[in-house]
Amino acid sequence: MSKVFESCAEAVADIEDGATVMVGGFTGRGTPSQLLLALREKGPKNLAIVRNDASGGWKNPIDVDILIEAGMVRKVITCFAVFGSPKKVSLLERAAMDGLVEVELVPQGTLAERIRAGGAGIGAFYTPVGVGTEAAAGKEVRVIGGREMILEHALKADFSLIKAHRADTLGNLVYRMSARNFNPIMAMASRTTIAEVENLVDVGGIDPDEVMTPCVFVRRIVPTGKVA
Amino acid sequence: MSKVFESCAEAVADIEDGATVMVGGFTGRGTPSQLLLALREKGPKNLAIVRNDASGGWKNPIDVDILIEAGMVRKVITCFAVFGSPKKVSLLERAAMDGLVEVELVPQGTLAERIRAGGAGIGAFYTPVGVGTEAAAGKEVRVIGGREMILEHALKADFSLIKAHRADTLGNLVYRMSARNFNPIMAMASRTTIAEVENLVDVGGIDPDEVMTPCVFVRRIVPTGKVA
Amino acid sequence: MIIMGEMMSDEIMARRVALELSGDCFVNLGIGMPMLVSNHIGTGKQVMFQAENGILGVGPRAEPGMEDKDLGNAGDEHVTVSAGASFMDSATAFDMIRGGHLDATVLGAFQVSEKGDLANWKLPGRKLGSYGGAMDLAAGARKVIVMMKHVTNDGLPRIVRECSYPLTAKNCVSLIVTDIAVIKVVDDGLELCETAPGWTPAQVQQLTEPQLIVRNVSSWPLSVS
Amino acid sequence: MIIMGEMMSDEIMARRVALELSGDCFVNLGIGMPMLVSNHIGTGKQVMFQAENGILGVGPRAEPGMEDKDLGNAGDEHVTVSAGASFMDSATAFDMIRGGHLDATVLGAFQVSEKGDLANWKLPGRKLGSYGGAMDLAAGARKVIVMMKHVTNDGLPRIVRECSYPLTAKNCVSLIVTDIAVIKVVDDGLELCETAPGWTPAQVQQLTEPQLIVRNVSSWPLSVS
Repeated sequence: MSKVFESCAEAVADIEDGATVMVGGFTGRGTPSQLLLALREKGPKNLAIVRNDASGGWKNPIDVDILIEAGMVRKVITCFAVFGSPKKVSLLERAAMDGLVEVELVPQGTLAERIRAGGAGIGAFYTPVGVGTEAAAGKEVRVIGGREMILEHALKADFSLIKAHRADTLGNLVYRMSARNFNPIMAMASRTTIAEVENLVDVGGIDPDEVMTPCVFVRRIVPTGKVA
Repeated sequence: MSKVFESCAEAVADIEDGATVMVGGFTGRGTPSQLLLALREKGPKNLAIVRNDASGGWKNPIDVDILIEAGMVRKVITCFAVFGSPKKVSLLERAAMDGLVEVELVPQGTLAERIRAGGAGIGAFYTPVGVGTEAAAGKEVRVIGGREMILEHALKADFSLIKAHRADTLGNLVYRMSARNFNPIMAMASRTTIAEVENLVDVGGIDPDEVMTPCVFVRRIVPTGKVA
Repeated sequence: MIIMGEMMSDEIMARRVALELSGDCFVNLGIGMPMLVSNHIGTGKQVMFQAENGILGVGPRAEPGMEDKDLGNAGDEHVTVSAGASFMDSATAFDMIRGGHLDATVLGAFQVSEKGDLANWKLPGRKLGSYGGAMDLAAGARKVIVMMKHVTNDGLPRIVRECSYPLTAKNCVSLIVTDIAVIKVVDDGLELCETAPGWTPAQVQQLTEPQLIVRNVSSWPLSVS
Repeated sequence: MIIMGEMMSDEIMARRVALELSGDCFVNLGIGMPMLVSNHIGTGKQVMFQAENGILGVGPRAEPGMEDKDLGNAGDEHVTVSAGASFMDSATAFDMIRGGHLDATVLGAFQVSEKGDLANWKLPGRKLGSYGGAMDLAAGARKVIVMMKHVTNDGLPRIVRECSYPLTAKNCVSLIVTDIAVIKVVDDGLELCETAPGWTPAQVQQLTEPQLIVRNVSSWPLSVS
């Protein structure tokens, strides 16, 4: 069974209403824009989105805010909900104020660690980040090694949409520069990981020491070329 | 201040009695044998050693058992305490039976995760591994996501002795094949990480995408060449 | 006991276990006897072997003279890698295991209980043992296959009502392949699925402590022996 | 207030903050104003900048036409990397931060309290804000330096007895560099260390809510302005 899909549309065809979807990338870098466009086209409702930045305030034109705008999202777990001038109200904040979208705000490192925990079979962990703030509201606090820490739980998803610079046909992935960011950990945390890739090579075309996401974590690959 | 040391002896000169020392490698691969020899020569007492395999039963001739043999070790946190034929008593087991060394046995993945947590500022975590076994003795059990998990705490150390294939003079490291193993996570978990390296290159000699241990985690480098 | 039939060799057991590894899958083979399984994967299968010391895509053992000092499996054997392999650190290797990303693991055992409890890391009465990666694999792999001799050197059953040896994990084993039988752990106990050539269900039962469920026993596939 | 003296420019504040970054160190600069600090590191210093989106060794901004689509900092600016840089995933970038491996971070702020509490992620009364990496940096970096204007656009003190804005972290700030003063968080409160050219301690106190400790105030080093 080949992992290589001809189109993004085919690759996202089974993402149904109510699915939880992680989306890699940070600002525009490493963002699977072509998969996002295909997902908007397919149009499932009531999605839960896990994504580092969801303010739509960065320079990249195609981001998760296109799903919010299309009314496909019921919940967003994110680190950036507003952006730029503090006076500016983002699409996400507007939707939250209107009661259309629920937002769970998570500190960035905690978000990364919760996703990693989900992929790594860790149920929960204690972190010092967020103690004494709104991020700790309702969470267990415990002193470990003389320091107050809060309990944070793993995050998992049904699908992860990620982007890689290079893939072989087995699904081994290599990222480039700062486009790596959340992609490797999200690849681990979902039942089905779909990677949009700029370059597809034959098996054996990636040095085993160079692989950043081993193929066991990847179910589907769509070669899209270098689309910004 | 250069991180490059001329000799292993200089690099380990401040490891004093009572220090906690992590030692990278698994079987002989990635094991910092030259640093271990230098440490035995220097001879501090009452060391606590963190090391995946401490049975001395593998093929590599120079391993942490040389420190146990020299009577320098009071505690070992490890995953392999005996090896080979179940009838065979290892040096470590003999020392433990004689009350000379305390042994804390940890499942291998839990050991890796505790070390990573130590380096990552995570205080503790819940894992399903070891539930209902001796490895769970005295530990908190909690049901998370419908599954019983036990609480495991982070491990940190004063020194990590690791081995890398390639380093630049800033301390960026690259490992080769299965010699990577515990080295990258131990590099993160100590106050002072000392790397024995086979090849030393100038700054800029390692592609930033290829770096496996960023230089912020490494304090000292000793070029030793390819000593088995 | 020798009148009962001949115990299958390790290689034959390995061949039988290999049949359980279907089409495309990711598998960790425990140190020791389970490592033999990699020699018996049929053509047309895309089985990728993981070694918990940080390899996905372990290949055959290295030919003499072709060993690479940095390339060995978790049992300290010089190996090769297959096409599409990758290396990773120990934390990531165990994320893969504990996170449920491996389809199966084949582990050796001292004892397996009728509830699928596994004991394989320590002999009773000994001060120390070695967990290795077994606790992680037993808790994390989607399917745990045990490959072991049916009885101890002293002829005592290894398949028992309750493990008397220290446990590796509770209720984790799916399938037991021994040198005389294939036994499945099912909801209501242990079901005898196959007997090795020359063995009857009754003979297998005699060397097994708990009562085996006998519904539809077939003979070990001929292609295996 | 304009009769009191002139507020220093962002670039001059950045130059003053840069003096705090000594010899060899690893530093994360927050999004916005703090990013200016990188332009003012003197020669002979080995300061390596981390960006929490996965870069250690951020260099100057990319020249126009030399931008690489895959290379940007956490503020979405096209940057370059310095020699000896490395890239990493977000989990590792935050291991570095939370694990205490960075010597310092420079963060912007809405408010800082006299106990060193920091508020910089959300405006009061707003439904949402953005944590970014600030909570992690405030909890994890060995030294937290705040760089901010001394008062709000409406002339209200940002250095307060208790933060009225939602907190980023308690008791985390070591040093505050504003456009009129340098203030250290000490055990018994806030110590005024330096005033900018044209400012007296009394004038700084007037724009500051808590009582400043005045022991040994010097003038902002001339090399800075």
